[in-house]
Parts: sequence; structure tokens; C-alpha cells
Amino acid sequence: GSDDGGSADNNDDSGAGGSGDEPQRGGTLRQSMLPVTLLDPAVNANYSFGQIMMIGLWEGLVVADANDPIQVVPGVAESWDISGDGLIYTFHLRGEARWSNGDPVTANDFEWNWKRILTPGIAGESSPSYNRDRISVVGAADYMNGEIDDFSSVGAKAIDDATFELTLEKPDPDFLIYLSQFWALPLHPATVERLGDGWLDPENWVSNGAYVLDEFRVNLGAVLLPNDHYWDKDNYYIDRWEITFNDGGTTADLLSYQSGDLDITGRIEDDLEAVTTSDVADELMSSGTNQYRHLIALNSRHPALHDIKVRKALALAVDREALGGVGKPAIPGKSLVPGDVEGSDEVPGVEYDLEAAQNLLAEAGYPDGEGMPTITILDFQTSPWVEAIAEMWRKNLGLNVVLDIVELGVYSEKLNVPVHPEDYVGFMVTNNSVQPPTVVGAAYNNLQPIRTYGMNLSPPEAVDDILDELGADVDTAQIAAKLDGKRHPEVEQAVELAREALAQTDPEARTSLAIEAAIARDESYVSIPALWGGYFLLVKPRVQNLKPWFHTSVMSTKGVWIKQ
Amino acid sequence: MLAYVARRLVRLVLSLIAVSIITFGLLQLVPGSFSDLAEVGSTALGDQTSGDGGGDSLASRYGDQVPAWEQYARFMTGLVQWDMGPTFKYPQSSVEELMGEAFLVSLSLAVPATLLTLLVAIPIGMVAAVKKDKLADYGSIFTLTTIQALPGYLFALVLVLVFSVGLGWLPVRGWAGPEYMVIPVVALAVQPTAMLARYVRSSMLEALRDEYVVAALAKGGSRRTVLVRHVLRNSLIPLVTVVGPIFAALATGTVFVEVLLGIPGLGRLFTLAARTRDMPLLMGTTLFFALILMVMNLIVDLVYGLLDPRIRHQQRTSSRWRRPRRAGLLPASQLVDSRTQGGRDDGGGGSETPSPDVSAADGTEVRR
Amino acid sequence: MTATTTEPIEPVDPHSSTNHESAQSELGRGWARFKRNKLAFGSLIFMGVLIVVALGAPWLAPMSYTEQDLTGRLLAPLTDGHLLGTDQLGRDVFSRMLYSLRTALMIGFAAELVALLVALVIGLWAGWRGGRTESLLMSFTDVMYAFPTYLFSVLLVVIMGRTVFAIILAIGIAGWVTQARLVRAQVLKIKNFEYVEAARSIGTGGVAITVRHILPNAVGPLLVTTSFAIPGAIIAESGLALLGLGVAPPTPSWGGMIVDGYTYVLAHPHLIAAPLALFSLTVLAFTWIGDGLRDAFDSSEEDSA
Amino acid sequence: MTSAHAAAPANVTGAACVPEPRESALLSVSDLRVSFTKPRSAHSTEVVAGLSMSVPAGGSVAIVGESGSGKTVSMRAMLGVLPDTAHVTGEALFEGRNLVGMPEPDLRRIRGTGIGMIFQNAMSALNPTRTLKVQLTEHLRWHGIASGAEARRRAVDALDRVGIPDPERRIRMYPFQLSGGQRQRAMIAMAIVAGPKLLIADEPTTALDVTVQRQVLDLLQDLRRDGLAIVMITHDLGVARYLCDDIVVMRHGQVVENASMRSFISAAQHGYSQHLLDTALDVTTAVGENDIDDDPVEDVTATTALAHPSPGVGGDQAELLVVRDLAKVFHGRGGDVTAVTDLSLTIPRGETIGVIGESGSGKSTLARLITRLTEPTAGDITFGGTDVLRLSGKRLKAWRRQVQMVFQNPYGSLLPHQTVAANVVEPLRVHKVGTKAWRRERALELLTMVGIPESRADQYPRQFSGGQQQRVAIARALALEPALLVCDEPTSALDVSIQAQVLELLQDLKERLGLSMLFITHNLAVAQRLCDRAIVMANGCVVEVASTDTLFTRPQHPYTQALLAAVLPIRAELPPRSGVTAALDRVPVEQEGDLVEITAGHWVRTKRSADDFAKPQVLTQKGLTQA
Ligand SMILES: Nc1ncnc2c1ncn2[C@@H]1O[C@H](COP(=O)(O)OP(=O)(O)OP(=O)(O)O)[C@@H](O)[C@H]1O
Ligand SMILES: Nc1ncnc2c1ncn2[C@@H]1O[C@H](COP(=O)(O)OP(=O)(O)OP(=O)(O)O)[C@@H](O)[C@H]1O
Ligand SMILES: [Mg+2]
Ligand SMILES: [Mg+2]
Repeated sequence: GSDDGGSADNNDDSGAGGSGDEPQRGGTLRQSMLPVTLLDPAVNANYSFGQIMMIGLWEGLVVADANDPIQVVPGVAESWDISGDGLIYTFHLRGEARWSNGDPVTANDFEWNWKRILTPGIAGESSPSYNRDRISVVGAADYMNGEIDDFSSVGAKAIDDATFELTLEKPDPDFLIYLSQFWALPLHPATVERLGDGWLDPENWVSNGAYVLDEFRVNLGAVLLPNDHYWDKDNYYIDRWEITFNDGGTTADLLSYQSGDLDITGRIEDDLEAVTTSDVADELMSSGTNQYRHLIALNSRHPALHDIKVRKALALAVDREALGGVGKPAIPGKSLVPGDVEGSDEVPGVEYDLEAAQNLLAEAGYPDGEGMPTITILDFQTSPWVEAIAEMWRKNLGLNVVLDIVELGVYSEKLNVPVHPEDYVGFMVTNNSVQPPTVVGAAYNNLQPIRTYGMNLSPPEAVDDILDELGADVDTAQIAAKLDGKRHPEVEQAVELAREALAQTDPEARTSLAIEAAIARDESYVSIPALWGGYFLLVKPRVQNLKPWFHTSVMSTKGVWIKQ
Repeated sequence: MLAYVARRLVRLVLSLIAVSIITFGLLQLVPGSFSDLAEVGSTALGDQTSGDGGGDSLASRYGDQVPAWEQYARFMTGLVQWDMGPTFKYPQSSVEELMGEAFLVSLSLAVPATLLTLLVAIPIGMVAAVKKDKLADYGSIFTLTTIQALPGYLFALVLVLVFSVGLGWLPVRGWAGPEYMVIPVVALAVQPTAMLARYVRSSMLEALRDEYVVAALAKGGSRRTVLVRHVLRNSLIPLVTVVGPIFAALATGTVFVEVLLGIPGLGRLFTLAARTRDMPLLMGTTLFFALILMVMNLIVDLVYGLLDPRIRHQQRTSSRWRRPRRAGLLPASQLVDSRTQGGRDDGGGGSETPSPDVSAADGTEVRR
Repeated sequence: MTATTTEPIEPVDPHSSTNHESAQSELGRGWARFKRNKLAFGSLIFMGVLIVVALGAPWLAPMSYTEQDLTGRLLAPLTDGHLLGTDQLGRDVFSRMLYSLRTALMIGFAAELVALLVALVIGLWAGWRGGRTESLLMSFTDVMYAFPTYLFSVLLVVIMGRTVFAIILAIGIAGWVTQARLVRAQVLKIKNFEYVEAARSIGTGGVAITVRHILPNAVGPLLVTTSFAIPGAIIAESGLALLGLGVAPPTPSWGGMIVDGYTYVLAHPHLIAAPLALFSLTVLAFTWIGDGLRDAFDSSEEDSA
Repeated sequence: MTSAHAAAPANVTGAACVPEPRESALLSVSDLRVSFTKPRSAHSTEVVAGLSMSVPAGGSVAIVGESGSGKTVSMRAMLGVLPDTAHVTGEALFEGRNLVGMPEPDLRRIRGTGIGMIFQNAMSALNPTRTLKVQLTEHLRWHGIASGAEARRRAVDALDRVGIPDPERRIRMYPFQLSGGQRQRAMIAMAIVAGPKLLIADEPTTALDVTVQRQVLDLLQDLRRDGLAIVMITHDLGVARYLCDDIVVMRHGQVVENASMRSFISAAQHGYSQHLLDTALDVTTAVGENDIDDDPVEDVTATTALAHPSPGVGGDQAELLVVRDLAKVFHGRGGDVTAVTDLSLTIPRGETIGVIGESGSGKSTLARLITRLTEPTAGDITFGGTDVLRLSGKRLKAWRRQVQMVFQNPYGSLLPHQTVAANVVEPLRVHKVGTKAWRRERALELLTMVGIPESRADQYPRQFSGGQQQRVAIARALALEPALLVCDEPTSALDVSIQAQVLELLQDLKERLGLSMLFITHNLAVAQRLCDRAIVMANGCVVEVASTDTLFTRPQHPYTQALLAAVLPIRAELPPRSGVTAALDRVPVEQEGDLVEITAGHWVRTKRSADDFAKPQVLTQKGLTQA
């Protein structure tokens, strides 16, 4: 076992302001984010903004390292040991860890929380934050499924007050990174047991992070105040953290930000362009690029997109340099493995090659686009870069391209269609991230559920057979299993390689297989990569030392101070 | 009188039931369910998390497997007990809690906005009427019509650009203190003010045409006395028929201004519910809207009755509405119809006041 | 009181023979009075120009409304032959504006047509039949009246999609209620006029009376409300756009242009200014026309004419 | 009232013609001119072009003239209560001070206290939302005459004086809570409460029933006796004569005659005055004067007796229309209203039956029932042997061809969006008679027949005068050559002189075409002029039926008698006041008793038996024959 622990002191790193001044105490940090509906880490909280607050309110065993996206630093656990076979993690809790009411944080609290997270019905079996496909604590999946009721057979145990132990089914080099995520944050057992849902009330608030919740109003905002009992409170300089919820779009926030009502806003994703063309463009901060925007082919009875030549032609006909201009501050993205992901430099990606594209199209039997069906691009919001791609296809390949911008509900229904009819041929627009930002993390994306990830580009007949066999109400995992072997060969290969990579325990082999899987996926041209981006925040210069954690789209206020 | 109110209340309840059925029916037609959307939202909204999958435990209560009628029944039972339960989007809060909070916000804008409207509109309308066909009249009518014609959100935009972004006097958006109320209140009041001022003007002109004005002058009243004691009074009475709906419209929240200015009012809640297919919340807010509107109309009718002795008399003497005959008076709703026709129906419009019973096929004889 | 109620001292004297010369129908008189209203008449001419421009957009627009020029994005007005500059995709703002005008007028007129048709059917039916039919129809109208209008529009657009056709239907169907009430009120009023009675006594049937006699005389007020409702429909589209439910791109619409323009309001104000200006002018023109029509048809205002 | 001056021709200008010297006249007007400018234009029209007249203290002057002749405007001009668009010149001396151009504050002091004004329509002249108390006392306060309890006391006194019962209670009421007559009285009380010396009454009784009109006029007469001078605007010569000593006739804004009443009646000078007198219909009654028709009474009785065996029993083919036990109850929201009850009548071919009665007595309802515009609650209607009430669909439509109606309001009953020719064509079109060209031909023919020249056939109704419009309406009614014409007060919306023209036309048509007519009116003179027989209705039921001659000479039912008594004759001697009041008090409005035939064709509703009438009837007949 090795002790990766050590005190993390980020204060000496210069932040956004880039000045080497001594941190000043005090001040209010005013931040705007999408409305957070619920602050329960165990229940699915899809919004990164909720996580930003959670990361401030609670502290888990380990904490993501702001300086290195794939490392962790000690949290409640002062140090930890990993057994030689990589299966047993023993965490040593720091003695000074306290709940905001003064109670010490014990290993039993963690065990209680693990039980809560895994108990069916509490966290909600339909929306587990604990991802059983990726994290494999012994017995956890069975307990969650209700197959065992005895929690003592689950590999999450308090050895004594200061020692907590987790046992894995198989070694996982990324396990600590997972553990640093919000779902593993601990609630205060006594409060939850006493109050039920009432623990969410700010009046009853107890947590073990740097902040406590002072105010929370639905659709309006929240106020966080420093937690006097927090062991590391000296590294938190802000007096008050005011959060406003905004579902009104970018412009509203941008105006607030520009007129000085806000220090940080992350509500700019809809219209980054408005930010980059504004006079505060240079206050834009970005995490590393671990996101990719792409078009995923939808399954249709029309044969065109079932021909890899056509898909490849479409992929090659996209001038990504030009897209980069439209999609700023996102950058041209030639592959499904974004640039800041470890190992991405080994994935060559797709290059713009108009001539090749035209030739391919002709080869496939559609010279100059003749005979090609109308290509539809399905989306629920308008994005300039999508319109730009449509225009490129029209111009470069002579295709008829229409945008099908629909309301979110319609969008979701269209995604649920396993095979679209002949006259509906096209792509959906989506934005994904690679988490953790490694090629191995990217390999997971090859295995994602079919309908949202387009790996179902299989012959329509095969899909029909499966549906006939399984009936209407089946879950995606089942379909995925049935699909094995029936996909188009290039798709099949990408899936197989990813499976192999994930099954590998040897890190080196795992990485190289993952790279192969990523390349195979790129070359199946089921997804057409377009742009890479990270997570963007507008941060006022007076906010010093802020570092977004790019792999979870979360930032921490540790070490952040406000220049008065 | 009591019988009248009771009858109206019964009708109100029936209407509410109809509204609930229509809303629920429409919701069944709308593509996508809350859980679908949540799932798509998690991956497609450009908002990444490590947790995948979506849905909500509530979906099992109102989810796909529960037949529609049962969902409806569950909701309505909850409504009757004033316990509509959690919403899809906010599983930790109940529909009534959310609506209560949002309503308070909307109300705290609606009250000052309505007052502002009255304070500004009445003098303007009066001056325009008294100075009919003079420059002041033309000028104000021109301005008022222009204001009334433009989209309401425009004023919010302009105010924000001028006072927040340009001058930096007021916050751009949000809801944290009195200074946050200025822009929304003014933005909300602009159009009703224009509408009301025009209404006051035509109402005054109408009253000025009445012979009792000449009669009062012929008794030796000065123009001012007559204007205040007779004209103003009589022409302001029908105002309740407009002010009521205006207030109702403001109190139910105005989506655009709320969304634009980040105010957590009813309009925003409602829009959110519609967009996320949050059935309990949508049903709750829609019914609440309808309720406010109808209650306001009822209040308008009662107040109108209180202010106008003719109608008061009718309400007292008959449990049912009779068309006022030969007295030359119209039901309030018709007053509204005839004068605000032209005004877009931005929630203002006619109330359903004492009119309905002109209906009998043998409607009484009306003379010209 | 007796039946001999002489007309109150109404200054315009129907007995006077001064207006014998010009044979005019009700509409004709309205038109004559309308023409005297300079603002309204000017607006009408402006509207005529707009309609011509909208119809001629394909010929008048210097460029295609979809054609992008990713190298010439967000250009200021009057650069590179772009009269009003280009938008975030390098499309010609002027051309898009002309096409938006087309969309807007189409939505305005068609949506009101839908609303008017529904309103006429329900209003006439209820007003003429009376009795149970009427209470049923009017109860329905009242219920619909209690609905937030835009809930309807929003839900209908969601159900039908963001096509121009769907938006027309959504706005039209959400907007018939007020019109229907007006139609009914008019029918009830006119129904009691002696000439309807006279028509009945001649032997004219119910439908014929409604269509031939009641409808033509209800046209005035309907024309007025319609001319107010048309800009209402155009504004409603822009409102839907604000909620992300306007006409789907790349079809240009003012709502969409304004929403896009608002995004760049500080850095590139021309993107919002131009469409907003034309939008406001159009809406205003309709309003002035409506105002003029109201004055022209409102006999109580006659003394001022 | 000096008849010496009465013979003088129209005094258009100059004080020389004013009867009394200026100083002694309370009001003396000379050369008053009023013109109106149109907003936004320099154009102005003179509507009063030189009015001169004078009113002695305590005197009374009537201003008569057709509608629009400037009566109202000139009176308002004196008080300065015209709109700003009016321009007034000339002189109006009130107690020696010129009202024209007098500064507003001074003028205000005279309004109300010096000159009081009564308006035609009390409902619109009283503020509907304020109590009588407010409206009767506010100007006492403005003028500093009284306030508080004292003002209230005066107001109550005034109400008492105008004969409103229980004034203490009524003073708290709103105008709409009073009856029409009471409202008019309240209006008068409002005008006199501040003690003016002159009262200007602008058609104060035009909107009232004859009986009520008579009461209001009596009240005004009482006030005159108390020394109040009165200027009475009216278009009814009967009213003018009843109340006033002098008369001013106006036409087109000018005075055409200014004379004492007596000389005016006997020898009007100006052609227009003469015309007014000629066209004004007078009722010849037995109540005031034993003015007898030339026809021997026996003859009349005999013919009617032959023609009308019984109003309740029909069946003879000579009868065009037989109505039996007709009733109509309206189920109103506030309770049921019995508009018509137990009504039987017969209309023989070629005869005109008049229906008279006060407002609300059910006349129009009867007309609508007979034409099947309203469905009866009970009863039978037989038309030429067919049961009308059974008809429906095509057969109803076919039947409608035979019964046509002329309405009270000529403009309202014509289709405003169609030309007059199209209006006349309409029934032909509906019944698909003839070709299009033929229909037009026929329409033009009909229009010519009623006196509308072909050249105007393509104009719209609005472009015609009321009388012409009514002619068009008549032409339309005749288009289908109906057997029965139902006229519901076809002339009451028209000016007196125009009314005469229309009546003449109807008379003419009746004779030429042999029309049967049901003629509804509340104007007794009109009924007498046009009808062969008349029905008197009160409260929805028939109280008396007789030939017009009989009815007007020997009314039996107290209600009929009261109606006749209230009539104000123009030429004949005025009935004694006491008699009228007594008659009015006797009016029973219950629907009790049965219709009893007291002589052949003369039916009276009574509880008594026919025999009880035998004596008086004979006596009357005797008296008449003797006289
Ligand atoms: N405010 C006004 N502006 C313009 N013209 C007016 C105004 N008031 C009255 N007139 C005109 O003045 C003329 C005289 O009107 P006035 O009311 O005095 O007639 P009148 O003799 O009282 O008639 P009536 O018997 O119908 O009451 C009419 O032609 C009328 O149109
Ligand atoms: N449609 C109706 N509904 C209810 N009551 C009615 C209706 N029509 C008439 N009445 C009532 O029936 C009675 C008779 O009315 P009708 O119109 O026949 O009187 P009228 O003799 O024609 O009076 P006028 O001289 O005023 O025209 C009145 O009391 C009236 O209020
Ligand atoms: Mg007059
Ligand atoms: Mg009548």
C-alpha cells in the first residue's frame, strides 16, 4: 500500500487574478447558476451547479485535486492504504474533522451514509447517484437491487471510529477519483434520522464541509456561510457565498455580470458567443477541454447512413477550423477524445478533406449528393455551429440539410424511436464529456446506452428482431446485450475494444486498448466530432485563486479570496 | 345577494374542474414525460455529471405505469385536501408550498404595479378627456396607444439597459430587496397604465356626454365641481371592471418579465412546469391562475355592485341577474367589452360580470 | 314611460337631407371617416407597402436568408454590401428582416383568421340559437377564458412542433375566446334590433338572418378587434420565441431575431435594433389602423368627426 | 298675455315687437344666435339664427317647432351650458342683466337660483349613481342657500311640493328606484329647490304616458300659480296650449311666429304655423266636449254589430284573423310577467283595428304574437281558417307572406347595410317571387307608390328622413301583397308633420288595396283617425272594445275614460282639471271581471253584468242623440 496522502496547500498557486498578493479574508462571493432543485448528494443531482454547492457544504473522504484533474488529496481521511491486490482501501479519518454542530466525524457516519446511498427507495433506485456499472464495491450492486438485505456483507465498513474500509470486487485505478465525487459526500446521520426530509431546512442544517447552508429558496438562490467547526477553515477566506439561480438565459446573467451584480457566473453556456464578443471576454475561465460536441447518427430505414462511406464523407466535409470560429470559445474538435484528456494525443481524429469527402460520396453512389435523402439534424435548441455544419454539407456536398429544432419533450420522444422511417435520415446534436478525463474514461462512452449514444447503428432488421423478441418495455442494457454481434462491423469493433480495455487490470494494456477503442469509434463515423470545450465560468478579476476542476465541472472555493 | 355569490361560487368550482380536465388532457397529448426530459436534460443539456440515468421516485406515483385517470384522480384528491404533494422537479417541496411562495412574490409586484397604474393612469386619462381634441389629448393618446401596442417585455429590456446597464443605478436582475422591485414594477405597470388611461379617457368622455352633466352645470355648479362630483365619480366606477383583471393578470405573474428579470414568481414557476412536464406543478399553477382570474371577476362584480347603486339594487333584489331595462345601463362586462375592444387581451379584457343572462331566447325587448 | 321616446338630442340628425348626395353603405361611411384620420390612413398605406415588400421578399432581398458567411460574421451595418450588417452566422440581417416580415404577416393574418373563424362559428351559433346551446357554448368560452392564453399556445406548439403552421394554429386557437365573446355580444345586440325582427317577420330563416343580416352589421367591431389582434399574434410569436418556442430556424422570424439580437445587445446592438424597429413599426401600424377603424365605426364618437 | 300683439307677424328681430317693455320682462331675448364649429375645421354651422322672445315675470311661453329647429340649443345657450364648440351672440336679458357673455362666476350664480332647467329625459339628466338628496341639495350648498339639515329639509319640501309621496324616504333613493313620472317630478324638484324665478322645461313630458304627462303638466301649472315663470319647449301643441299663454314657433333656427296662444290657435299667421296646426291631430272626445261625428250613431252601432258578432267568438269566413284566449307569460329572471292574458279579437277582412293603451300594456307583445315572432303561452290564432300556431317550416314561411309588419322605429327596422330598393326586394327574394329583374321592377313600383322617387332607390336608409324611411318600411311590408298588415306604433317616432304624411299614406293604401290592419298606437288621435274599431288594453288584457266612434264618444271603462280625459285638445275646450284627476284615480288596473257586450260590438271588461250598462248606455245615446 502506498500513502498518497499529504497536506494540500494550493494557496501559493496564482489564480485568475494572477497576483501574488497575500490572501485577504472576508468579502462576499456572488455567483449565479442554474436553479438547483435539491441538495441531497445521494439522490441524483444532475446539475453541476448543485455539486458546486455540495462540494462546499460537505467533505468526503478524499477531495479532487484542483491542480491535477486525475489526482485526489486528503479530505476527512487524513491518509489511506490500498492493499496490494488493489481491492481494499483503508481510510484513516482525521481527528479534528467535525460536523457543523460540533460532533466529530466518525467512520460510522460514513458507513451509515454508504448504507443510505445503497438502500433501495431512499436514494431512489431509479436515480442512483452511485453508479453500479462503474464503481464496484463488494455487494453494493446486490444490496441496491434488493438481492441481499444484510448490509454487513457489503464492502463498506467502519473498523473503528477513525478507520473506514472499502472493499472492491476488482482493482480500479480510478476508484479514488470516483470517491471524490459528490455522491460520496456524507450526511449527518443523527439529523437525518431525527428530521427525515427536514434536514434540508437551513434552520436544521448540519454538514461537515467548509460551509453551512444559511438560506435556500427554490428558484431564487441560496446563501452559504463558513462553518466554524470545519477543520480546514483557515484556507477558506470568503465570509459569505451568495448564490442566485437563473433560468433566464445567458444574456440576463451576462448583463448582471457586466453591471457588477455578480462575481461568477456559469450560466453562459447557451450563448458563449455573446460572452466572447463582449468586453468581458477576457474574464472567461475554462477548465480543461474534456467535453466534445458532436452529431450522432440516428438509425433509419433509409440505407444511406448505414454506409460507412457516406458517414465518413459527412465527417470529412466538416471544416472544423471554421467551426472553431463560430463556436468560440470552444475549439475545433477532430476526435471523440478531447484534447485535455490524458492520451488524446494518440488519437488522430478526423481531418477536413473536402476532396476525399466528395469522392467517398460518389463512391457510395451519391455523386454530388444526388440521390441522397434530406439530412435532418435534430436538436432542441439552436446552435450556430450546427447551422454552420448544415451549411457546409449543403455547400460542400450538395446535400439537402434541414434542422429539426424541436421542444425538449419532442426531442426526447424522437430519441426513443429505435428506427426512424425512410424519410427521416440524420443526426442528433449532443455534448458529452469524458470522465474521468482519461482514454479509459473515454472507452466507457463506447458502451453507453444505445439510443442516446447512437451505437445502435445496426441494420434496421436486426433492431426489429430484437424489439419483437423483447417486447416494447425493455431497458436499454438488455437491448445492448442483444445487439452484440448484430451491429455494423465497424461499430461492433469499437464496442468490443472498449469492453476489452475495461476488463484489463494492467494499467498500460488498459490504456493502449482504450486508445484503440477510441480510434475505432472515431473511425466508425457514427459520431461526427465537431468541437471540444471545457466548462466555462466568467470570473471577476477581484476573485483570486479560483480553479475549476475540469473533470467534474465543479469548482471549489478553497483558497479563493476576494481582493477588496 | 348571498344566493348570487353562492351561485357564482358553484359555477366557479365547475369551471375549475373543467379547466383541470382540459389541462390534464392536454398534458396527455404533449410529447415527452418528466422523466424523459430529465434524462435527456442530464446528458444533452451540456451539463455533465458523473451520474447517469434519470427519472425520479415520484415517477412511480405519477409515472408511466399509472393509468392517466388515476393520476388525475390522485392529483384532484390532493387538491381537495390542499395537499397536492411533491412536484416532479422539486421532490422536496409540495406544490402548494411552491405556489404560495411564488404567489407572494408575484403579489408583492402586482400590488405596487396596480397602484402605480392607478396613480398615473387616472390623471392622464382625465386630462386627455377634459382637453379632448386639444394637443394634450392627441399627444397623450398617441403615446398611450404606442405604448399599449408594443410588446410588454420590451419595457423591461429598455429599463434594464438604461437604468441597470447604462446608469448602474439598479440591479439587472434578481430578487433580494426593495431595489430589485423598481424595474419590474415599472415595467409591469407601463402597459396597464396606457390601457387604463385610455379607458379613463373614453369613460370620462362618455360620462361627459351624459345629460346630468349639463343638468349639474345648469344648477350652478362650476366645471370643476361637476367634473369631480359627477363625471369623475361615475366614470371611475366602471374602472373596477378593468382594474380587477389587470390586477389578476399581474398577480398571476407575467412570464416574460419574470424570466427576464429573474423573479421567482408564479409565471416563471408555471413556465418551468410546462417545460419540464411537471404535471402536479402545472396542474396546480394552471388551476391557481384560473382561480385567481375567476375570483377577481367575482370580486369585480361585487365591488361594482357596491359602487354602482343600480347594480347593487339588482343584486339585492334578485338572486339572478336580470338585464337592466330601460335604465340605460349595461352590465359591467359589456362596458368593458365596448370600451376596451381594441385593447389586446393581455389578461385584461372583459370580466364575466353580470351579463350572462341576456341569454334567454326571449331576451327582453331592447329599444333604441 | 311610453313608446314615444324621441331620440335624445343627438346632434347628427338622420332626418336632415344633407347627406343624400353620396350613396354610401355602412362600410362606405366608415371608410370615408377612416380616410380622414391621417395617422390611420398613413398606417394603412405603410401596411400596404409592408405587404408588398413581404410578398416580394424573394426579389427584394439582396441575399438568401440562410446563406452563411462564416468569415464575415457580426459585421457592422453598411460593410461589405450588407445594408444592416450580418448576424452571428454571417447571414445578411437585412434579407432576414424582409423574410421575417413575411413570416410575421403570415402568422398575424393567418392566426387571426383561425381565431376569427372559430369565434364566428361559436359566437354566431351561441348568439343566435340562445337557450341551452348558448349556455353550453358560453360556459365553454368562459372556461377557456380562465385559462392562461399562453399556456395554450405553449402546449399546442409543443404538441404540434415549431413550424409556422403550428404556431399559427397555436396562437389562433388560443386567441378566439375574446373574439367569440364579442361576436356573441354583437349578435345579442343586433338580434334585438328591429330589422332582425323585421327580417323574421318577412320569413327569412335563422341561418340566412345570421349570415346576411347580423354578420354584416357586426363586421365593424370585428374588424376593429381583428386589427388589434393581428399585432397581438405577431407579438405572441415573439413571446414564444422568448421561451424558445418560436418558429424553428432557419426560417427567420422577428421573435427569433430579437432573441438572438438580445444576446449580442451590448456588443452588436444593430442585431436587435433593426428587427425591433421594424417589428414595432408594423405592430404600431396595425394598432393605428385599428384605432382609426374604431373611431370610424364608433357612432358615439361621431360628434368629433 | 296680450292678444293685441298676437296678430303681429313673426317677430324676428327688434325689441319693438316684444310685448312688454324690457324692464318689466323677466327674460328678454333678442337676436340670439348660436353656431357650432367642427373640431379640426374652421367650418361652422348656425343652428339658432336670431331668436327673440320675452317672458314676463310669472308668465309662460311655449317654444314649439320640429325636431332640430334649435329649441334646446337656444335655451342652453342662454344658460351658457353648451359645449365649447358653440359660439353664442346676441342678447338675453334676465332681470336686466345680459346672460350672453356674462363671466362664468356671475352666470353660475344665476343658474339654479335665477333660472332652473328641466330636461326631457329625467333618467339621463339625473345622475344615476347619486341619491336624490345629493342631487337636490348640492347646489343649495354651492349657492350658499342652505346646507346640512336645512338643505335636506328644503329638498324634502320640494319633493313634497312636486307631489312625490313619502319624500322623507324617497330622498334617500336613487333615480332608478323611482317610476318614470316620479323621476320627472324629482327633476322638477331639483330645478325649483333653489327658488328660481324662471323655469325652462325642455320637453319634460315627451317620454311619458299621456296620463302621467297630464299629472306632470298639472304640477307645472300649480308652480306657475305660485308665481314661477315658465318657458316650455315642446313639439306638442296640446301641451303648449294647456300650459302657456304665449307661443314662439321656431323653424330652422329662426322664429317664424311669436304670438299669444289664443290668437295662434285661432289665427296662426305664418304658413309653417298653419301647417303645424293643420297636421296636429286632435282627439274628439265625449268627455270634454260633445263633439259629434256626422254619422248617426245608430248606424255605426248597427254596422259594427253586424260585422263583429263577438270579439271572443269567430269562425265566420268574413273574419280574416281570429284570436282566442291568447296569453303570453314571460318567464323573467325576477319572476313571471304576464304581458298578455285572456285576449280575444277578430279582424274582419278590409278593416282596421286599433290597439291603444299605455306603455307596457302588452300592445307590442300582441303584435308579435299575431305575427308569430313570439310564441304564445296559451290560446289560438286562426288565420283565414288555418290554425296559425300549428304551422312550421315551409308552411309557416308561406303563411308569413300574408302577414306583414311595420315597426315603430323606421330606421331600426330597415336593413342598414342594404339600399332601400334592396330592402323592398328582400321579402320577394326570401320567398323567391319572380326573377331578379322583376323584383327590382316591383320594388321601384312600390317605392313610387309610397312616394319615394326611383332616383333615390339606390340610397341607403340612413340617407332618408324618418318619414321617408317609414314609407320604405311600408313598401317593404306591402311587397308580398299581404292580407294583413300589423303596424306597431309606426308613427310615434316621427315628427308631428311627418306623422301626418305617413298616416295619410296608410289611409290611402288601406282604401286602395283593401288591406286589413292591426294598428297599434298609444296616440288616441291617431287611432281615431285611422281605425274602424279599437281595443283598449291595460295590463295585458282588453278592457274595452268598440268602434272608434263609440269608444271616443261613449267610453265605458274607467281606464278608457281616464285615457281620454288625459288627452290635451288643441282646439277644443280644455277638460276640467278636477275631472281628470278624479278619472285617473279611478283607473283600475286589475284584470278582473269579464268582457261584457253592453251594446252590439261594444265590449267592456267589468264585474257588473251587461244589464248594468243598459241604462247609462241608453242614457248616453239618448243624450247624444238629443244633443
Ligand atoms: N353640440 C353640438 N354640436 C353641433 N351641433 C349641434 C350641437 N348640439 C345641437 N346641434 C345642432 O343644432 C341644431 C338644433 O338642435 P336642438 O337640439 O336645439 O334641436 P331641438 O329643436 O331641441 O330638437 P328636438 O325637438 O329634437 O329636441 C340641430 O341641427 C343639431 O344638430
Ligand atoms: N321579452 C320579454 N321578456 C320579459 N318581459 C317582457 C318581454 N317583452 C315584453 N315584456 C313585458 O311585457 C309587458 C308588455 O310589454 P309590451 O312591449 O307588449 O308593451 P307595449 O304595450 O308595447 O308598451 P310600449 O308602449 O312601451 O311599447 C311589459 O311589462 C314588458 O315588461
Ligand atoms: Mg330638444
Ligand atoms: Mg310597444
